[in-house]
Amino acid sequence: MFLAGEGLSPSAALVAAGILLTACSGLPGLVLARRDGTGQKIATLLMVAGSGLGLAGALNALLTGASARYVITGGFLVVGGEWGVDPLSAFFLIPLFLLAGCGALYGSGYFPEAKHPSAAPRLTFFFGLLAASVALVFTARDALLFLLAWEVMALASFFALTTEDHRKEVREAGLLFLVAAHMGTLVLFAHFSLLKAATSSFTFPGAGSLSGGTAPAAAIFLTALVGFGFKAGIMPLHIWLPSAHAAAPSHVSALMSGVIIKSGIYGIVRVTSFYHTPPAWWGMTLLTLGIISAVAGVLFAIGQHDLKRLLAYHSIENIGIIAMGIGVALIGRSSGSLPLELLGMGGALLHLLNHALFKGLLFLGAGSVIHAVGTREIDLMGGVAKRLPLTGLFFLTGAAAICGLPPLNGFVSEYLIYLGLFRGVAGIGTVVTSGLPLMALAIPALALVGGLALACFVKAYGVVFLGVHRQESVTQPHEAGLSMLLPMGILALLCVLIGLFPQGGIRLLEPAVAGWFPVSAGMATGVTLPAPVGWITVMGLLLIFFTLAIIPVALKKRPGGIAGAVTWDCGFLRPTPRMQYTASSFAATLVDLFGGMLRPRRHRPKISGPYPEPALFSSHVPEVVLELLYLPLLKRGNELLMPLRRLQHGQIPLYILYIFVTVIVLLLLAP
Amino acid sequence: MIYLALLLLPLAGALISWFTGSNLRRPRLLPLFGAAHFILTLLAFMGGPKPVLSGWLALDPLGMVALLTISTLYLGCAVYAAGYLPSRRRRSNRVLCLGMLVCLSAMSLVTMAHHLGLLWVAMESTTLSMAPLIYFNRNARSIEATWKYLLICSVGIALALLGLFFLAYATLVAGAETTLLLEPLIAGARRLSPAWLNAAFIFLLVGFGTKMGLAPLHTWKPDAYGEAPGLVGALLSGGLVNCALLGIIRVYQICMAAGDVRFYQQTMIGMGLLSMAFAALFMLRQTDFKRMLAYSSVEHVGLLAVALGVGRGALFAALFHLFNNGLTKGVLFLTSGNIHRSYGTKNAEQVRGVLQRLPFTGGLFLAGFFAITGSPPFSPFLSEFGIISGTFGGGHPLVAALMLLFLAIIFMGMASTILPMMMGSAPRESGTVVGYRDRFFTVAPPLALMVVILVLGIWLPEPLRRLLADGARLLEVAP
Amino acid sequence: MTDLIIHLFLVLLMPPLLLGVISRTKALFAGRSGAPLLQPYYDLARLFRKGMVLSDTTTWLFRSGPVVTLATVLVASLLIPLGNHAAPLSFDGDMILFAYLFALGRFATILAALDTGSSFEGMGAAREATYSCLAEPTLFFALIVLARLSGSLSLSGMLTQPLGAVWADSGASLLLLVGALFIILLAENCRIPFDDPNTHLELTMIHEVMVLDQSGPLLGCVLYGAALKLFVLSAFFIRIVLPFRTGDTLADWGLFVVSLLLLAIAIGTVESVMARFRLTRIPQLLIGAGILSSFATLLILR
Amino acid sequence: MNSLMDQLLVLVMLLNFLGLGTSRMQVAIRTVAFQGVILGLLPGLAHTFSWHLGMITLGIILAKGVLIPWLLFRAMRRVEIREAVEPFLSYSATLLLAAVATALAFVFAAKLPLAPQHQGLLFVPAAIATIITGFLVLTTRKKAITQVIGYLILENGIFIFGLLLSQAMPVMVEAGVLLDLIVGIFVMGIIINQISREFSSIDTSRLTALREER
Repeated sequence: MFLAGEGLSPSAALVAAGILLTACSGLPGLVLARRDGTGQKIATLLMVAGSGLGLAGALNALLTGASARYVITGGFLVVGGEWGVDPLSAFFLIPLFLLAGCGALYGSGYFPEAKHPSAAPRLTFFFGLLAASVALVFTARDALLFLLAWEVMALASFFALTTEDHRKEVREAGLLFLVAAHMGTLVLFAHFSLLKAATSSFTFPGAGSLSGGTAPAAAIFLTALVGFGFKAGIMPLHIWLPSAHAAAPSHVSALMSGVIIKSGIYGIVRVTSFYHTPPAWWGMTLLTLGIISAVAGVLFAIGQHDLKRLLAYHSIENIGIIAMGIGVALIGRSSGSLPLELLGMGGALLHLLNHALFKGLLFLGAGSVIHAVGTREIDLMGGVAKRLPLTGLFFLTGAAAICGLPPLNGFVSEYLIYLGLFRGVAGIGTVVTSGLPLMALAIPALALVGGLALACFVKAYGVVFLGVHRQESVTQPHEAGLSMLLPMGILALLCVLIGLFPQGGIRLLEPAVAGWFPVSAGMATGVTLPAPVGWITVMGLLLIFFTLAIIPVALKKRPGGIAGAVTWDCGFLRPTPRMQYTASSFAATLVDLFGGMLRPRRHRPKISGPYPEPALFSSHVPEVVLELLYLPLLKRGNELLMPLRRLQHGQIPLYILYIFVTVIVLLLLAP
Repeated sequence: MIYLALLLLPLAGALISWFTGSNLRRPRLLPLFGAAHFILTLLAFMGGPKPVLSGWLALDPLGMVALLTISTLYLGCAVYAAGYLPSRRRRSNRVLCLGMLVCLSAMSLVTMAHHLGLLWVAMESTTLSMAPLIYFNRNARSIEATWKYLLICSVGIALALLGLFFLAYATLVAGAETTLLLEPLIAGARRLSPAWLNAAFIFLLVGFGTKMGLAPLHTWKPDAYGEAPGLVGALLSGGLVNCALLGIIRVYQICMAAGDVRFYQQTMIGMGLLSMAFAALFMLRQTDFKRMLAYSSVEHVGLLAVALGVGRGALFAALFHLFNNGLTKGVLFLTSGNIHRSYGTKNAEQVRGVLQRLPFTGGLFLAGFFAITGSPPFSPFLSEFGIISGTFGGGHPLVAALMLLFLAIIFMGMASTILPMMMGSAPRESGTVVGYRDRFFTVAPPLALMVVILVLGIWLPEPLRRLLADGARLLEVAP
Repeated sequence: MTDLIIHLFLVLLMPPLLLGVISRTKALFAGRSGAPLLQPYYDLARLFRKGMVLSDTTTWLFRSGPVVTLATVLVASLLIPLGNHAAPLSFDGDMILFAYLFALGRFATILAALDTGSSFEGMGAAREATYSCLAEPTLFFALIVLARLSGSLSLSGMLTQPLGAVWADSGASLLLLVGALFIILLAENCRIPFDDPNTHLELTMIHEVMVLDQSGPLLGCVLYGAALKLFVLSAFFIRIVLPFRTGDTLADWGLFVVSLLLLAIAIGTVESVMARFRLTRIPQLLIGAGILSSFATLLILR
Repeated sequence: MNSLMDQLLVLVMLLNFLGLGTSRMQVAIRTVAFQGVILGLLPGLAHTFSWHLGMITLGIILAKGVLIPWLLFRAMRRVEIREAVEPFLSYSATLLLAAVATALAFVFAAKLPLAPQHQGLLFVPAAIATIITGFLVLTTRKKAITQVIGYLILENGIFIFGLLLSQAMPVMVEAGVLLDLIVGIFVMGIIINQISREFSSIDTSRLTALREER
């Protein structure tokens, strides 16, 4: 295996070093003694170092805007491979290495080897392998290397997520994950085969080198949509996502939600970049799927009361928002509207980065809470912010950011997508020929999603962190250690920084967006997003200024002073913590309103007699698509096919008859 | 010279083992002769020997691929047997050792026979020498399995003989000198009577297909694979299957040279798809993990048949897959033997926590599962993907889509059987079951095979690539 | 410059007056003489002088709720054009920020409510979160219509365009929009028939029940913020309904003030003649508004 | 010469009916053995004498006429079970089928593109009829030994066709085929033995422990 061409460019070399270091980070831990945690320390160090190198490489590639491709020969994957770093890859590498480094650091505190001597080395190893394989996915330049990395990623995630396989739900989640991942891979087999048939090479074609209007192109796009959609978690292919995110250790969930599902988005972005004239229905399909995923994702999230499942459904929502952005960009490309392309793709990519930041932050925060409280059930928590003040603050930052609230990063990316949609609908500087009503629908849909996300996160934050603890716990919840707080702090800081000063993020974004454009379009020198992001800084600072200005007015010492008292109980006698509004009751109205889709299940106790026994009422929202669509379908199919299995009945004479009949049939068919 | 060595060395080993008295020492002969055979095979691979006996024996690239697969797999099985048989020392292994060595000789003969009559004789010998191996466990189920295997395969092979006669008759009708030598047949294929050639193709396909396990001729397969010891299953699925496939390939070579090839190609594709569909049908909700592996074998035989039918574009991958499938099946069957011994059951629902109780076996079985279902970084990925992309590229998108559908169903079936076996906590062992654990001899062979397919999954050495490419060229439609 | 000063002047001082006008209107309908028009100013002044009572359960979030809410509305007030006059700050896409600022305010208010751990305040928070997200799409449909009609991406551009001509052109669409927006205006500002700012039964309240535990200057912030929000949204609404311009700057300002007061009287009238809806009816009405506005959008997209 | 061969082939076909119609296994074994002897004689009639031919004739007669029947009788004796097992299809029905198949074989053979020197000979119809008879026995009978007999009839049918091209089959291969056949019957005999020991019966319709559930 040899790299052809001259030496590696600096960014490629850095990224390659990062991949190697992260891939090997868990190896020492597999052989070293387990009790003292040396292996994990080495692994964490290697991961942080590797991530740092990779991050440096990616930033370098983005700032210089240079791209490089290398051919690997000498019997590698039979026909050789191509590998390279271009701005588009580099942009995806940023959240990856960021979360990999933070996640590894967090993992050393969250899942210490000293406490889990047998499971931790395995987890550490696969976490490193996972990070490296995702990096390889982003940098592979031919189908075989890509699929190799893609499937190693799936296998590594499977092993990482089944770390605690003594629990039944973890095993089931693992199985579901693996099956869904493999379904996706099989569709990708078709995808890359078709692509090869179109280009007669496994190497990825250059941006804009194919024409989109043909039937093979449609097949390639659709297979990409399904194959990558499985990984991205686009509805209705998201079935594996909630349980997998809930079952995995928290830093793995963070990486999964932050980066791995983005590899599906990467695939879609990369594949669509090949085509210079996609038909309009491509963009409309993506936009539609995006709307469905976003709205349905957030609705399902509202119904959850398992903290991590709730976050998982929000990943589906955000993937939907990203898909909407890509849809806008594609519509822009097919109607020849540059601003739409720029704003759509820019918004999608920035939202992808942002989502990685705040969702990573939220999962890590959720991990700390679960670590401290010992349950994932929201309705049993409460008042956690008093015990874990810093975790609470970080989680709050993430929660506000994911709702798209200014002045945080989530707002910036949604703003770009909104701007693209508005420009398209209003016809400003652009003429969109088709998909106008769809785009007009997308705007209020996005607004609805924002409102629902807000409802969901005030519920989650309020019930978990505020109020009073709802159950007597054996152990006092305690604040997480430094190794867990530091990663959260970094992510929270980045959320604020990008929110207040989006220019920095946009500076990194623009080369990546340019990479999506056909080479012939002359975008190699870079693009400028038609969005006044400077104003966002101004408005953010203004908001902070006003807040700071009001504080002294509202809170200055006054003659009356500040008195403490119990919460106003409306004249109720002896209120108890159990009487607080729970997450389920908070969401009840919305869940009922959308009950046709969410299909909530209520477990009502039977109440009888004048003095009924204490009873428990509970409700939950199932994974509707899986439980009410796929599983019944599978069951039905299985029932239909079952009788055919009697063909294997054990009677030899009939088996010989099969042979005879086969001969006769073939003889009759012969020309 | 090397031909005779390859044939006679195992036979000599068979004789020696027959006259070795000790039940404990006898299995040690197996790795010895396996290794010798492997070394000879490597020598042959590097030497590229010329045909002998006026063309009756020759190792062309196709035969070489099969021989290489068989010899590598056999070495693994032999080492495994040396570790496995002593654990069952109360049962005489004399017949088993004899059968294994005779079978090795017969399989080698299949790979190098270029006279189709000789090929047939060798093929029937492999069938017969395998029978006592399947029967090793001596219980009602293994007797049933052996009987089905023997009768169905014998009938199949008899039909293949008829096919051979048809082939010879095709030359007779064409007015040429009747012969069953491969090279003259290929050279004169265009002049062969099409009707008789069609008939010959059908009977040979059904005949050897029965032995290979193409649906609906596969009926004996789950029974035999399920009841035979793991290492016999490995030899059946990696050795005999490849022999039978080679038999079909030989006929196919002639057919491809005959001009109008549509019927042959379509038949292969049809039978292949049918096999994959059957495998998918029976792998859903399969609770017996060894039978599941048998159906997986049916599936891969189907995959190979489709690849042959598709032709150019999928042929390289097909030959590569022949090799990969053989070795991967070896890993799966050998480790499944370990699981069977440790848990005392083949019912997957009673097997839990293999990774915990038998970490190496479990890991290898899991890796084998991933490999056989076409996951990178294992070499079957390259070959399966190659076949599928070749099918798409060869203008059969519908066929390829169906294949993907079957592969998807099969994955679902396999995963939902295998993953619960692997994960979780192992049940407490009852008093009757001996604490069977991973040992060097029962783990090293599958591990070695696994390493081979892992390395090939990333890096294909040039000589091997050339061999496969040369072989693929032999199977292309004559211009 | 004078426009800026007048803008700031109106934004800072006028909001409580609207509340005064509304309650005076209601009093008149009820046949009472009612509180003086400036009563809300007196209330605010008193609240800002008072001390505070804080629940022991609360954290800093409780105190920051009213502060942040007020700050967001203040920022939003800089983005809204008053009458015919462009806003002090305006840029492409400022309407998105405008909408999301209110969302931020809501976020802070709801969290402050949940911080108390009271089941009543939780109830109010849940209702607020539920109803406001249903109101969101209508506002954006309205923004689409305005953006498409004006060809502008900022609030100032949308609202200072010659809307009179637009009425002539796409009157049907605007009429639907006005209906929908009036519903939203009432819902967002917690007026009857959606919510009753003067009720005293905790179980039926939405907004007021969330601030039960607020007191002193913080309650002052809440009340002032609410009034300002009413002012800002009314300014948005009234500009569409009465898009008159005189050509003279000062006259335009006067026109704006008068029309705003007229709107306050209209709100007061509605509150006097209608009863409060049952809670379960509210989502239906909000969704109805959404459907109206979507028709409006459809009409102009033809 | 040709008429003698044809008469012998007719005899072979008649023997098919005997093998198919009898319920006694001794008769069936003897029928197959007799068929084998006739097959051994046929090459001698078709060609002028040579050592090659003599060896083949001798080999076939020894193998098919002596050794295999002996193996089968040995297996029978060891089993020593005289039970009546109803076939899947009644004897009369199978006989009828065989008659139809034989008739069809003649029709079919007339349409085949045979080499000129083979046209009009009974070899091909006899081969087809015998093969089909073999299949009929295999697919309708339940006893293990009868199934072996069916296999042998099938094999005989194939052999008849093989007589058309004895030049193509070198002695080595011919011998190999016979050897494989003998070993095969030998192994089958052993297995039949085990079946009767394990199941106290050689009724193979009881061998259905191995199948898919449901």
